[in-house]
Amino acid sequence: MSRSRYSIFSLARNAYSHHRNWPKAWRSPEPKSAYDVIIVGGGGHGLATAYYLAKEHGLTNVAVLEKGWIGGGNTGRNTTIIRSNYLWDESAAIYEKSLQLYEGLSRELNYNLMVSQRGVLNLAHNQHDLHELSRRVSANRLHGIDSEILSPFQLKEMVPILNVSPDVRFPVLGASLQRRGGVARHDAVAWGFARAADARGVHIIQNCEVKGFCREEGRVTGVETTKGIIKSPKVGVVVAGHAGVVAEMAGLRLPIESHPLQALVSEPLKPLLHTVIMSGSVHVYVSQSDKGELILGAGIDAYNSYAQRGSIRIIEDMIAAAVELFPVFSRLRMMRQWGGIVDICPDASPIISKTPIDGLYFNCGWGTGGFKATPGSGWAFAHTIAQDRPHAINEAFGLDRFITGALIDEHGAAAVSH
Amino acid sequence: MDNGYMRQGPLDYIPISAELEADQGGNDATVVLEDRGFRGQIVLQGKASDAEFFDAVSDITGLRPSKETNVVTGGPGFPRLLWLGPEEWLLVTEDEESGRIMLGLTNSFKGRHVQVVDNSDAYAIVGVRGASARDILAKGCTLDLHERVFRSGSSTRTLLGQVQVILHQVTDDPDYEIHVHRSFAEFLWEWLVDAGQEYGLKTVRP
Amino acid sequence: MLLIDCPWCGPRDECEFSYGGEAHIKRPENPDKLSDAEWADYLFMRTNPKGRFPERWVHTHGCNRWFNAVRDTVTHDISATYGMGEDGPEGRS
Amino acid sequence: MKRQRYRMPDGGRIDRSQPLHFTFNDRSYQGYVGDTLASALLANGVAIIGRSFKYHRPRGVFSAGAEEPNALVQLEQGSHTQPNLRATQIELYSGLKAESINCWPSVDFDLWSLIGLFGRIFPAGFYYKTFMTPNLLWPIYERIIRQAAGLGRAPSDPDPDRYENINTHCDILIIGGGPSGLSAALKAGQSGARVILADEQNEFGGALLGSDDEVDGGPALDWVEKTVGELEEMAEVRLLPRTTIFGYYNHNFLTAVERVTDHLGVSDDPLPRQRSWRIRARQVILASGAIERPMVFENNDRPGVMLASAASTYANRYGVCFAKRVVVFTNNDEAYRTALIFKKFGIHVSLVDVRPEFNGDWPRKATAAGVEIIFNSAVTGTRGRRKVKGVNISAFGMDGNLGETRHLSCDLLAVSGGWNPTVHLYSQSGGTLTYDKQRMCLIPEKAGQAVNVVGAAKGTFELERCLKEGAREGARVAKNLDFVGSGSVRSKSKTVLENEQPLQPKWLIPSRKHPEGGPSHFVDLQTDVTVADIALAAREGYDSVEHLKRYTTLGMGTDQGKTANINGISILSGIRGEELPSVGHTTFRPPYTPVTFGALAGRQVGQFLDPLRRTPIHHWHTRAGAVFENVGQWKRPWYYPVLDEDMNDAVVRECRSARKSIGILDASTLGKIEIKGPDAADFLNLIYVNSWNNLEVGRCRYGLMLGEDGMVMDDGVTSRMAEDRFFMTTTTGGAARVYSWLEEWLQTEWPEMEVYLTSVTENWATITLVGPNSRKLLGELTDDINLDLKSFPFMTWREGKVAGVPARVFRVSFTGDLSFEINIPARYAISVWTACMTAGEKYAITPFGTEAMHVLRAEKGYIVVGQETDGTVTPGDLGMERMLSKKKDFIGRRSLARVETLRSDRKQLVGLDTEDPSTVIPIGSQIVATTKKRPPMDMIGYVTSSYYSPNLKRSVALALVKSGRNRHGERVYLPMENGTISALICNPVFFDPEGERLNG
Ligand SMILES: Cc1cc2nc3c(=O)[nH]c(=O)nc-3n(C[C@H](O)[C@H](O)[C@H](O)COP(=O)(O)OP(=O)(O)OC[C@H]3O[C@@H](n4cnc5c(N)ncnc54)[C@H](O)[C@@H]3O)c2cc1C
Ligand SMILES: NC(=O)c1ccc[n+]([C@@H]2O[C@H](COP(=O)([O-])OP(=O)(O)OC[C@H]3O[C@@H](n4cnc5c(N)ncnc54)[C@H](O)[C@@H]3O)[C@@H](O)[C@H]2O)c1
Ligand SMILES: Cc1cc2nc3c(=O)[nH]c(=O)nc-3n(C[C@H](O)[C@H](O)[C@H](O)COP(=O)(O)O)c2cc1C
Ligand SMILES: [Zn+2]
Repeated sequence: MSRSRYSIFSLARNAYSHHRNWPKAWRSPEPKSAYDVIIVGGGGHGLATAYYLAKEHGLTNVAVLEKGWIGGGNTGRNTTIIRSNYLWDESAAIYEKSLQLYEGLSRELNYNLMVSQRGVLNLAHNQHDLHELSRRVSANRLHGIDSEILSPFQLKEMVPILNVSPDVRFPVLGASLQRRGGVARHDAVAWGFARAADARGVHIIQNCEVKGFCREEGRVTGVETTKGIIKSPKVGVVVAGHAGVVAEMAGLRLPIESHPLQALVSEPLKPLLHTVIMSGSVHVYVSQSDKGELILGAGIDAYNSYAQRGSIRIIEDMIAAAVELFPVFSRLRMMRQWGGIVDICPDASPIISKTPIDGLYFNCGWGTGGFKATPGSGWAFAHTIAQDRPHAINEAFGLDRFITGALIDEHGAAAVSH
Repeated sequence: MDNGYMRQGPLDYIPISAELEADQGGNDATVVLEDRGFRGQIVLQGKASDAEFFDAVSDITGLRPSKETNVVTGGPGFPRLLWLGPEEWLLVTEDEESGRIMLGLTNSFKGRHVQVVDNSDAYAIVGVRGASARDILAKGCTLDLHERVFRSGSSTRTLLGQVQVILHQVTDDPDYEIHVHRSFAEFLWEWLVDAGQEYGLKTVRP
Repeated sequence: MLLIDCPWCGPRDECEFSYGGEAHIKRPENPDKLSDAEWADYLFMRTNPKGRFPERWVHTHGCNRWFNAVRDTVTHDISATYGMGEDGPEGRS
Repeated sequence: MKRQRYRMPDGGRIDRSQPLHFTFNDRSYQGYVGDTLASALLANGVAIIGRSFKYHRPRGVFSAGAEEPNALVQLEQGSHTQPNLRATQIELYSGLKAESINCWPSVDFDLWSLIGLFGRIFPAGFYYKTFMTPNLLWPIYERIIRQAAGLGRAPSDPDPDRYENINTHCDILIIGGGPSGLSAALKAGQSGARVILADEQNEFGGALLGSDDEVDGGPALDWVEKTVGELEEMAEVRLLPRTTIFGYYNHNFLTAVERVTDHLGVSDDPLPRQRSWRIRARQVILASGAIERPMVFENNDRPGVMLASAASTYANRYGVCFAKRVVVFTNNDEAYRTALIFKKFGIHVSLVDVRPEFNGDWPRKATAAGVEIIFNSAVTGTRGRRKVKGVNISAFGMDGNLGETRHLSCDLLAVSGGWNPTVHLYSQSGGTLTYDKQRMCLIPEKAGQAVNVVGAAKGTFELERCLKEGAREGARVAKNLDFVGSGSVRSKSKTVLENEQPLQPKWLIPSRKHPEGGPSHFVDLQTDVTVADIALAAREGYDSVEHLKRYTTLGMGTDQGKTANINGISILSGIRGEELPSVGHTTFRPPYTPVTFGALAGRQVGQFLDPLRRTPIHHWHTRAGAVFENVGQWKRPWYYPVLDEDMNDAVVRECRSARKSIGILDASTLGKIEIKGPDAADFLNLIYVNSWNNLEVGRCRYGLMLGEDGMVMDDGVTSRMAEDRFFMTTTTGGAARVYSWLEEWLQTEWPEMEVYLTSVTENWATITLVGPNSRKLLGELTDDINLDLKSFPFMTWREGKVAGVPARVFRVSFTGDLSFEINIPARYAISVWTACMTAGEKYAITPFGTEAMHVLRAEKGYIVVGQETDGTVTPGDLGMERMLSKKKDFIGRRSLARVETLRSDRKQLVGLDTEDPSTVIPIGSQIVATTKKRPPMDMIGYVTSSYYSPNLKRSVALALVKSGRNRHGERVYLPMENGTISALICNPVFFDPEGERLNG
């Protein structure tokens, strides 16, 4: 089908026709009765999976089923930080793959994802933090991932509004920096993948909730949805916070608990923070969006929840932490706060895996930090579904690791959630 | 050997500056902060169903542990017995009394499943009294301190200024005593001084 | 901020409590007899329901007691709290 | 200074006897006490206050309250500056300074407005469609986009103000002090219930403040005054003016921010600037009123276009009338009031009503007053770029077609599209909304929490019914909480009007050029979202309300679309051809209006950010000049520099003394737990990997604790005090965790076990004496503990007096040297410490800090949980598998039998012997077996501990290395930024491997 390519020229051309001729970014077809692959969940990961199924594996008879509107889950409510400086080999590999994909993705998808490699800083406030930083930086470098350590002095140069005074409750002793890290526009990631997948023939079906699975002789043959039964020999489930709910439909139990993770934005301001800063010990992270709001996040609420809201205490604490690090924030104002439902695994690492049920695949457990993994996760999941076996890059992220004990403990990397 | 002269209270080192600053409230202070010094503080644990335990405690201390939540037996004088949990009480005595009582309790519980631990040095005791005491506490405590709910003779563990404390309302004035772990005592004291600033807080040294 | 009704102390603010996750998960009597998969089920697998959820809390900054609560994970309504070892409104699911 | 050209000679709630001077954009003006910045600017004829977000169009005051989308300013300068404040909510004070934002070089002449000229190329979401190639240029585009975006500026200096927060509880919280809220408060208050009444405005009265209504036969504001007076008298009623309830959370927890001194301007008041309230309410009565809905027509954003109720408010409340000719444009009756008010002030008023002509009290009154009424017509556009000069009017019938255009000149266009109940908090609380077809607005449907809605917030717009509803609900809610009181009779307001006509659901007025609405039909004035943008979004498939919002940014401004969202979704529903309810609405989220970070942080800043813990010996260390390090919440002495020593020198000296003669360490931070009960030993058997039954009273044992996943969680020495009593020590960092862990198992899993626990960490100070002379020194301080090797062997403990103080002394060692851990009640800590120092002078006793402690223990290969372990390390990995009891179950045991934990190539603890003995490997460095020119390289492990050992005169390092125990003697490499370190894998015990020094 013909799609108009996006560019400054097409914008100018369309300006003449008062933008009346822009086509749909993606169609909204009625579901067919059967597909080769069904992806449950129209978040970034699900849409990326569909895109790579089509692009890398030639599977275009694919539907993405989304219970609400695409990108409305965690993809639409995350703090948009991307980076790949994870500790363990397995994680570094997949997050780095993802970051590399991000680097060329706007052009590939012909959709500006506003990938902004403005650098990501992790602050250290005590000796233990410093040791952990240097452990991670050392591992990253040997992995070929850019990573460096900054002194408080260098930090002050880079981020003048950061309080690096030694006379504070938790002085900043140093930081690690991944220059290739940064942010990307969250909504654009979902929309860009949707548009590109749609262009390759994928059906994106919104307001279609999966309510159950069709099974024959132990294997999955389709899904029951609010739009009726849709058949498919392969079903990939990518529903983040709802992983447990959908797993239960298939009679599976997962090592996952769903928690609220909150974030907030300030009113829009002229540029004042040009990089991303996280502090695990003082417990906040912050960046400024291209639109001008400061975007803040921190840790999960302790209890399980599917409510997309949490307790104000978390918000107060993260703001207190932010004001401590950036005293000039004190007179700024919170404009909006919200929550998402994050799928937490015991080892803070994801699951991209086949399941004990043939034809059923799960991709979940990204918890507080899967936005950065969106392209990589979709890429690997597409491989897993298409080939019916994991790619080397996600082999370690199987469900069996909870049985064997081969956990990939990234609590350190995920301590402040992002 | 009398060690009295060698004792160091957890609040002995409060910087003078905080005192002066707080003193500006002068005489019309609506709230007063006090270091209530050393006390015997003995943790008692025993089964609610263990009648002999209750009898023994009341024999030795003259007080029967309350089975009712958050209720203090005794007080405003000493000893007092604060309910901490369904199987846990804090016996607060005059400092000089604690050794004797401790010994009495330990002896009478020999062979019983009861725990008696002298934790006298684990807590500093800070007094907050005066008209604004309630408002000051409310700045850092989520309890409902309204007199309809928390009154003299109420006590509970709770959080105050991010620190776990045992809060006891001693009299209606109101007069509160805060048992705070020794290591947090200076922090909490400074926090209270700060919170009391707008009420002209006055610090009193014993 | 949740208001949690401690079975001993009555309603108190969430900040006084610590969360203990799913309730009524019994430690296996004889771990040695379990397969790795069964052990993993005890260790890691969780029901994680959307809706009514029996869970555990401890009143850390209060009476220091553990107890169970049935809370709706969507509305956050707490329909019951009850002591450890007691049966909840829906038995020991 | 200009005089207040548009101020009427009398009337309003301003105090003309108290003039105030202020500056706006560097020009001086005058206003009065009681003014807002907006009313004062209007009184002075300032029309352009700001520039719009995207196209930089001139914008003026649009409303008179919290819903203001346009009139945003930068208030004050320097460290007091605050961006993005609404001029409509800033109370005027003397000396106030404000500036326009988002314009350059000035608000009147803004070069950024050139963007407007290219506006056509930049429809909603344009940035997603361009700037993609070449990759390299994007950062430059991005910089320009960022500069153009954003509104005000952040301060460049720290905030000089103070903020407080406070918790409170009440029976009934009433939100909004208009007629509904006040009458509810009165009834609730009379019942004796604990009531809080909060209103964001500086005074109570709500809509009455800007109207000319009557209550009980007199001016409504007299009634307000009387009611507030009565409420003030009630002991259990707390009135909170200037307090916005901004969030409605779970279990009726609401948050509010009170502007305590903002209205006093920049001052040194000891009071906080703002106070945030955390309110736990048993019941809430929501009386938050309603927000007027604007109309959407071409160029509806010009300065001089204003909500009708706002226009009345400026006239009635602030005595400001800044127009010579007014056009009122409406689809409902309510705006006739506005027309009448202006008429009363003798101003020429035309009223354009989209409804067909009808006979009723309102048109009759208006006509009688001389208002020209133009029925069946609509304003289709405005004239005048910088300020409205006139309007175009066309007949606009039921068919939706426009008739002939005529022109009316005016300098104020007051628009009214009906009212939207302020349901933000209701929705936040989990309540659902429903579309009221009669009143054409979203009203509360089903409550999610204990909230009751009254008055305009519920869609009850008539004053009489507001009063009634408020009183009724106030009494009912109180009664349900068992409060019944007696009080005055209900107040009444007579407003019986005949033939009132319902609102006509027309809000979008086409223009001839744009029959469906176009790029100058503004829906969201703040984010510059137009009807054309909405149409484009829908056309491209972003046609769910949520996609629409995110693609166009509709409702995403600082006003969160208070005047925009409903129009936006109704336009979308038109495009989709669906009813409004099926289109739905976006989520209402806190805060209701923006809240200062400072207020949310409260006093949890600076030294109060996080509690700080001091050991009982802290002040001795301070006086000794110790440098402290943060260990969790503790301050621990890190090292004690003497004279001009740096850290290195100090640590070298401290380490040497400890091995040569005697060192002294404050170890009070160790966790300590008393464990008692007949089942105590069995309990420890489950908690620790090793066995405890056979430990004799008087002896100590090192224990290792695992999580149920088999990973090392904590360690420490536990001693048997009696048959049924143990004294456990934990790591500093693990103290609280371990205590809770033990309680958890006891209470949840093994309640039948008879064991009691008490944490005694804080009761005991711990002083550790280390070194060959420690026995001698201790001998001088005690006469009732026999210290000789036989009677007090390693791993035993004794009770006695040290320096005259009752003590428990433990012969344990974390350094490999002879060592005593003296525990004394905390009150004696400094005196015992001082006694040690004094008696130890002849041995050159040396206090040492945590750094030296680390060096000493690393020399011995002793692990630190949290440094050698990270939650992924098993006892086997640490070489401690021999400790694992085979005779019993213990927590974590089963996990050690899994495939992964049984592997022989796990990372195991080893020592590293650097090729150059003076090289100290940075902790954390990764290890490879073979180096390559460039990454990736295979990492086989990493360095957990690494120090220079002054005693061995070489570096020592501990590491976890794959199959490390089988690799002793192998060479490994540590690629660093500047070269590679080479080392041999060796035994982790560097110092005194035979353990000969333990006994001195
Ligand atoms: C506040 C917050 C901040 C975060 N910050 C960051 C960050 O800075 N960096 C980072 O890397 N990550 C971050 N994350 C994590 C990140 O957002 C997620 O890991 C990631 O977006 C997950 O993407 P997803 O596509 O798997 O899930 P989602 O985007 O949640 O998509 C899952 C979709 O499945 C749909 N669905 C669910 N059940 C069904 C069903 N039965 N039938 C059909 N559809 C269904 C849902 O409606 C949803 O749209 C953050 C998360 C939150 C909440
Ligand atoms: N005839 C009509 O069409 C019409 C329409 C709307 C209103 N009205 C008039 O408006 C009045 C309605 O009375 P009412 O008492 O219901 O509302 P109100 O508008 O008089 O009072 C509401 C009050 O709540 C405050 N408020 C709103 N949100 C708040 C928050 N989050 N925190 C703190 N304060 C908040 C507002 O500042 C306001 O003072 C009546 O006089 C009525 O006649 C008439
Ligand atoms: C990166 C990012 C930036 C955001 N910026 C804004 C903003 O400028 N204005 C706004 O109103 N909301 C903003 N939001 C919040 C959204 O409005 C919304 O709250 C969030 O996507 C969650 O959806 P929900 O509130 O509809 O549940 C932002 C969200 C994200 C993830
Ligand atoms: Zn309790």
